[in-house]
Amino acid sequence: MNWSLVPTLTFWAMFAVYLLGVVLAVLMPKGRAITISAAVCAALGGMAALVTGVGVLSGAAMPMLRFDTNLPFGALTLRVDTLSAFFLAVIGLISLPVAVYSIGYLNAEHGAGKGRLHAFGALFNLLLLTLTLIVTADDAIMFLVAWEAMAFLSYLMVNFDYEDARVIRSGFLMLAVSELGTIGIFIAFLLLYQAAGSFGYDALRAAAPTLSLPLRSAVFLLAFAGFGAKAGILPLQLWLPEAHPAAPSHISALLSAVIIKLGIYGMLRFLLDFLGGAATPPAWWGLTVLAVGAITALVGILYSVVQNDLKRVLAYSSIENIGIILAGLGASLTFRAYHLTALSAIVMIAALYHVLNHAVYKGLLFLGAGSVNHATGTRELNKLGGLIRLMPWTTLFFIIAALAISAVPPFNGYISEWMLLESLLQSFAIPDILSKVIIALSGALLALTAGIAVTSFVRVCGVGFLALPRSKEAANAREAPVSMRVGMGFLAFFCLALGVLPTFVIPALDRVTTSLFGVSVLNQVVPPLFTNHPGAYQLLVTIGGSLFSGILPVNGLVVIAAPAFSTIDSPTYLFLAELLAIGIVLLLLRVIRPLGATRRGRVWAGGIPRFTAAMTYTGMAYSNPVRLIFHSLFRSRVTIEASAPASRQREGRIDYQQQFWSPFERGLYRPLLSAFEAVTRKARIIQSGNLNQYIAYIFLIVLIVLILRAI
Amino acid sequence: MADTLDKATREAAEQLQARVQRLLGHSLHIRHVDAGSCNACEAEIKMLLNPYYDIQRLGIFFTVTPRHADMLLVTGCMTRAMVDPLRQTYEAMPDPRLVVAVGACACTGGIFGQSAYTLGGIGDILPVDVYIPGCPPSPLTLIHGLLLALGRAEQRMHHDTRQVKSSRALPMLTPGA
Amino acid sequence: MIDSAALQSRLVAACGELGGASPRPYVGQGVEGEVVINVAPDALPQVVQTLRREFRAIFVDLFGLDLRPEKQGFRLTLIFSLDEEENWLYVHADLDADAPQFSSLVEALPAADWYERVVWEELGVTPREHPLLAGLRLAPDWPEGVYPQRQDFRWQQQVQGVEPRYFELAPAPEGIVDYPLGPVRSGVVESGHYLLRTAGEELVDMRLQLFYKHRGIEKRAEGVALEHLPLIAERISGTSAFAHSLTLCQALERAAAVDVPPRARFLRTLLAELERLYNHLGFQADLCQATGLAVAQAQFDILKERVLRLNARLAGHRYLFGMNVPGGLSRDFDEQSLQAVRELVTVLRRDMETLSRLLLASASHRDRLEGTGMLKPEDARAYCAVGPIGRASGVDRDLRRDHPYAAYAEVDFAVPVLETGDAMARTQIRLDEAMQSLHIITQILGSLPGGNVYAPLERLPAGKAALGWAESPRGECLHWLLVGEDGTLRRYRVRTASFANWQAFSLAIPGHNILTDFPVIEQSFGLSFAGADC
Amino acid sequence: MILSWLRRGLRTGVLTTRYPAAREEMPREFRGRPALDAERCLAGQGCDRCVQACLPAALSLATVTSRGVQPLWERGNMPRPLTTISAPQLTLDYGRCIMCGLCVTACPADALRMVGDYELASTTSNDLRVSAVFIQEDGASGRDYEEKNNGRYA
Repeated sequence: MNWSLVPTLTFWAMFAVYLLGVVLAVLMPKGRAITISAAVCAALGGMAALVTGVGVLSGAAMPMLRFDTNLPFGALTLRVDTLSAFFLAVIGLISLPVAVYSIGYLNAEHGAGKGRLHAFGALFNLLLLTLTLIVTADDAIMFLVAWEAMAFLSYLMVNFDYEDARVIRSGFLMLAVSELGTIGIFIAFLLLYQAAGSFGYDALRAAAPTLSLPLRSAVFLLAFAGFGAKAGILPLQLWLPEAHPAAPSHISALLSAVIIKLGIYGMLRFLLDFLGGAATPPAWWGLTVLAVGAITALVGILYSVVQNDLKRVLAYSSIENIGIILAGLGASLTFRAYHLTALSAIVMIAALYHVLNHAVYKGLLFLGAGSVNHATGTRELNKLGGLIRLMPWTTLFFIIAALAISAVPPFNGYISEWMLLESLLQSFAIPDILSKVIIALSGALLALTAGIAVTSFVRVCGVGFLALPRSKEAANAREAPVSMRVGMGFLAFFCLALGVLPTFVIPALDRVTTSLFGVSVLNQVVPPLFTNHPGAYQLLVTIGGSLFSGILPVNGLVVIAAPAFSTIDSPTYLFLAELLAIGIVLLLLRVIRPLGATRRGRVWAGGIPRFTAAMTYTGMAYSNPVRLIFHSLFRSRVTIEASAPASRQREGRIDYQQQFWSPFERGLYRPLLSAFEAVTRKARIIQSGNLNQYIAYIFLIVLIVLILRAI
Repeated sequence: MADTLDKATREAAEQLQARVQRLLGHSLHIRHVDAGSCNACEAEIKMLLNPYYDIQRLGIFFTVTPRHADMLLVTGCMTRAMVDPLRQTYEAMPDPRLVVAVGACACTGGIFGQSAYTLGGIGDILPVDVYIPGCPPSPLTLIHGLLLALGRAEQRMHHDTRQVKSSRALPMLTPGA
Repeated sequence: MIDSAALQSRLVAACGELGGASPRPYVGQGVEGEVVINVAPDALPQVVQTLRREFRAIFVDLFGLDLRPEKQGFRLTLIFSLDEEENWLYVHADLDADAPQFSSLVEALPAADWYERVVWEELGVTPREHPLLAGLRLAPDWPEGVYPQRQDFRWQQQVQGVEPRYFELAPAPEGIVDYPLGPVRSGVVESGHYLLRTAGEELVDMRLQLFYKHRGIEKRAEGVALEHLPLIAERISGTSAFAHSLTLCQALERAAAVDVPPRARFLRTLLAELERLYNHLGFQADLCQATGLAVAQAQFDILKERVLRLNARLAGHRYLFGMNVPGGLSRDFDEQSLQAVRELVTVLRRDMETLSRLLLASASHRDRLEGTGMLKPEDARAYCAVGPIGRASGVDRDLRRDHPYAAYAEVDFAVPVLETGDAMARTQIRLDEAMQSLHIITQILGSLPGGNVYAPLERLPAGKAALGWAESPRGECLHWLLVGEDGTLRRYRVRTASFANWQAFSLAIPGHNILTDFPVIEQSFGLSFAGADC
Repeated sequence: MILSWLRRGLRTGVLTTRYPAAREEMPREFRGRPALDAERCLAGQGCDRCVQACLPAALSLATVTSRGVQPLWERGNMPRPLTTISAPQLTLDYGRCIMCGLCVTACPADALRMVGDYELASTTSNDLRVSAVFIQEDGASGRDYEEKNNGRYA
């Protein structure tokens, strides 16, 4: 059997399974059967997507599909190139556990009617199908059709709980922003098409360098903004924190882990593939992306840390991570503008790695949040607490994901953020001072972001899972069913695996960047065990840098984050060292323990009779210092209302409220909206409903046209 | 038999005492609890930290949490409401732990004694290792008491029953008067 | 002084239609010249309003008396200070023996809150319409229905504990954390519990749970021989011992109408100011500790220790216990001792000036104090804040000036008053007061009369009552006593400065303070738990 | 500003006591503890003024009775098995004492005086009690001594 053809087979199988899932979901008679069959098909499809993606990334033949049509825009083509393969693998990796998770989740969640389950099962498979189509489309028409289908389907999925007016509003907002973005993407495609004369990617790629710089810049801006709307860049992130909490949790996971990443895919396709070819992009493109990314990251995490809804925390944190990825993309573009191709490729590897990592841990976090919501009926951090005793597995998985997103080794977030920050430090290689400063500033912002991210997730874990339950619902929580735990465990495993074995992942990413940049940097990032320069790395080689050298299918286990003046790390060895350290501590504890008798006592709280849950730190209290420090940025409003002094002395009734505006809501959208409303109100004068007046308009216009002609 | 057992117990107690003093003798951390004092004892204990007495030169420190404390320094006549907090504080301390009663109130209840409001000293609540009398004990008395608890000072007060022979008649003594 | 008989008739006229009347002969006849009116229990709120509005009477105390042995039921006594007339006004309300109750004053007079709860809890007298009748001073395991302030309750009586009842607060809004502090809390401090409600850093509100140290001093004193009373009074609050024993002795001396020898009056003034000095120096030291100014703390502590050592030399006791006896002082000072005082005053004047200058120039210290723990003047007035805390919030009262006692009428001193009401103001007031104390001591030393320091008291007849007062370092303290049979005490009522000020304390917390301000606020009030709990 | 404070602190010099390495004397007037001179005490003659003057009942007067055994204080004499011997015993409990000095004032015989001791701590409460038993040499009459501590704390 020819292994090289496996991806092609699985690629076909994937479509088949998804379509089967749609059919089964519609035909199955019982609620449970609907859910299970849809989930199984989705999971199989996910597996197929994963195999296809990984297969292509490890050098198999690129599957292709071509549907010849009689329509004016020519054939519809699908093609899995390395970039597509990477995103296909991400889709597979996330949709597989999400599908498994949905078995337990949909069963427990909502006593939803059968009709809704039919629809949901079918839509779920269809949505996954469109996702794979988006990343594998090889022409603009195919892409746009799939893109629109995805937007509409995800709108329907978010509206699973359509009884809730807020959900409808959130879904609608998501659709509206998405459509706005589509307009930008559409125009960008049209501008390229004008030059290429065909919608095929090959033609577009070939035509892009022939465009004038202003036109190319227009394409860049349109694509950046259009895809940015989907990715959630500032200030187009408005829909994201609304839609994520509204959707069922596994759909939130899919939204955050995959769908917003498609915005990143689109940008990569345009900025690196189409526009990145022959002509070097001007530096300001990269700097713009970098700056927007850094600011998006900071604002995202700042808003994340003050949210009290668990899923909103995660949603804003997704905005932050998109910002980090964009900063990587921006840095890559900038380095490229200065012909530092290798550096550019390395940053891109880091950014792609972050796409993968964020998909894994954020997917896991949303699934964990779903478990919590499902067990307690609330997502309010201030009402949770004490779940570690009641839901040990969910807590474990959630904490793993939280450690990963906080970039704590040995989990996966660490490796990509470290590489990214290291490569930003390489800005000294750029000759232009302004670019240097912007990159350095962005690096500083990202470092601050990383710090606040730790705060945010320490807060979520500490307040949500530790301490004492702060409500009856939380006190009665029960552990999630097996299928949900399996889904979360799968992702938790990858949080660890991707963090411990980066040298197995980087070669695959290097294939993506090789095809985009034309150079492979694998040997720089994952050096073949220093054998090339034993002198320089003598010490490392001696202390075990060359361990496993002959056995592994990859160069080695050591990563060098950036070409020059960079730190060197081996997460693999680090993990082993961590295990060893924990082992030693455990051993010491066993030795020391018998020396002194252990006495268990009450919680020490100053001698009060009872230590209650009200005395444990809440989410709001934990993040309030951040709010106070960044007060000028939040411009939040706090009202403290206490009853009259005399009665306050005794009864203790107080009211305390914090009000936040989502970023840009007050400064940009509210004024825009009111201006728009004002204009439309004025415009209503024109529309009087009087027929004579309309005739008069027509007459007037004809007159104007005639006058224009005459001139 | 009873005598030998007593001796054994006594020896064990002395050994324990010696061990505690060896463990804590050079650096001692104190948690103070006010069990109903008039604030004069606290004022004097606080004065131990001023440059005149500077108790830290002797390796003695005050700590905030009983979890870090080796010694519980109790003042006050043991009011009803403080019984539970005091017990909790003692329970929160790791072994070995010393208890020192400061002032007449903590030793016996002082002028408040045993009443509807007070229990008359902390002796019924906790095992007291050292009594420091006084109302309030002066800082030097306190230093002496703390060092005595650590085995770094000599005890000067000893129980004594003097017999006084009186050859005079008892003119004032009239039964039933 | 205004003619008290005329004042009395004016008062009776003003309160006449509200149920005010001249008192009939009553148990616990006070001292000649004091003004008394009798009021129907339900007319109390209106009378109090009238008194406060038209006579500028300042509420200082409210307590109950069990007169059932005399078949007079219970009697509620309110004491007001008439500062302009330099007199005291007693408002009596006679209550039924079986179902004692009166109209709560809380709406008209917020400060009456705790006082009414004490009367309710310990005497079994119900203030109707009181918004929250919950126990205040008695221990949580105290059985309901056992009223210790009634005559039939004995001090050493066994009171079997019941299941403890802890006061439940209304739950805080979502997200607010109840931060418990105490009763066993930071450092060497007295026992008391604060429940801080924070939104994280911001202090939203604060609840107090005091009275962990309630020792039943008032009950302890009942049946005790009068000459022993100073021992009890000194132990109300050890750091204001002299002020309390002075208050008590002055009450007894007024009851006995004894003139204390001038030398004793002057020396009492001297000792009272020494007590104020060491307290105010200790206050600055504690405040410096709260703001982290270690050297300044040590410097103020050195000065405090020097005053304490002087006390030990003068009185044989570092906190001046055992100095006051009814009728004068227990010992006289020789010229050598007075010389020591003189020398220390010189040193203190020099050092305190330097330290104050340095302290007020320390930005890190000032920043923590300015605008922190604001007690607004209107709150201070509503809750009848007294002493340096009141004076820092614009309450211009000082018993030394408004109701002179000992030798204060014969010395010249200023009463510093500020309106800002923040921690800085409270610090400033105490710095100024300490300087005034030195000023007073210098005058005393310069004009100390000779002669005896003790004038024996005659045995007081049963039923004699008197009020004593003194401005302790923490503010005005009042003792009211009723003499019983055989030269013992029948009823002792203690109103300490801290009891009056604690109610105002929790008003200084909400607003613009953060969690780390709390130690500073607490120190800047410098309240005594022992005094309030007694 | 910090420097000014530092300068101030350094200029203050060393004030710290040498205690416990060296003894420190309290002022002459300091009321460290009351000391009982049993030889002068008139408790044997029925005096109880100090007990009356003591509010916390640190001073107490009790009767010790020895019935049928040889009393401690008559060691060496022949046992007188069937007699009852009683004697007043004055106990001073420093654990109760508030060092107020009222007993000193009350004592008619100067048997009590305040001394400036300050090393008062003890490891047992018993060590804080000193007492004196007043026996009569011709005390064979064995009259019961009236308990005179007035019932406080009894």
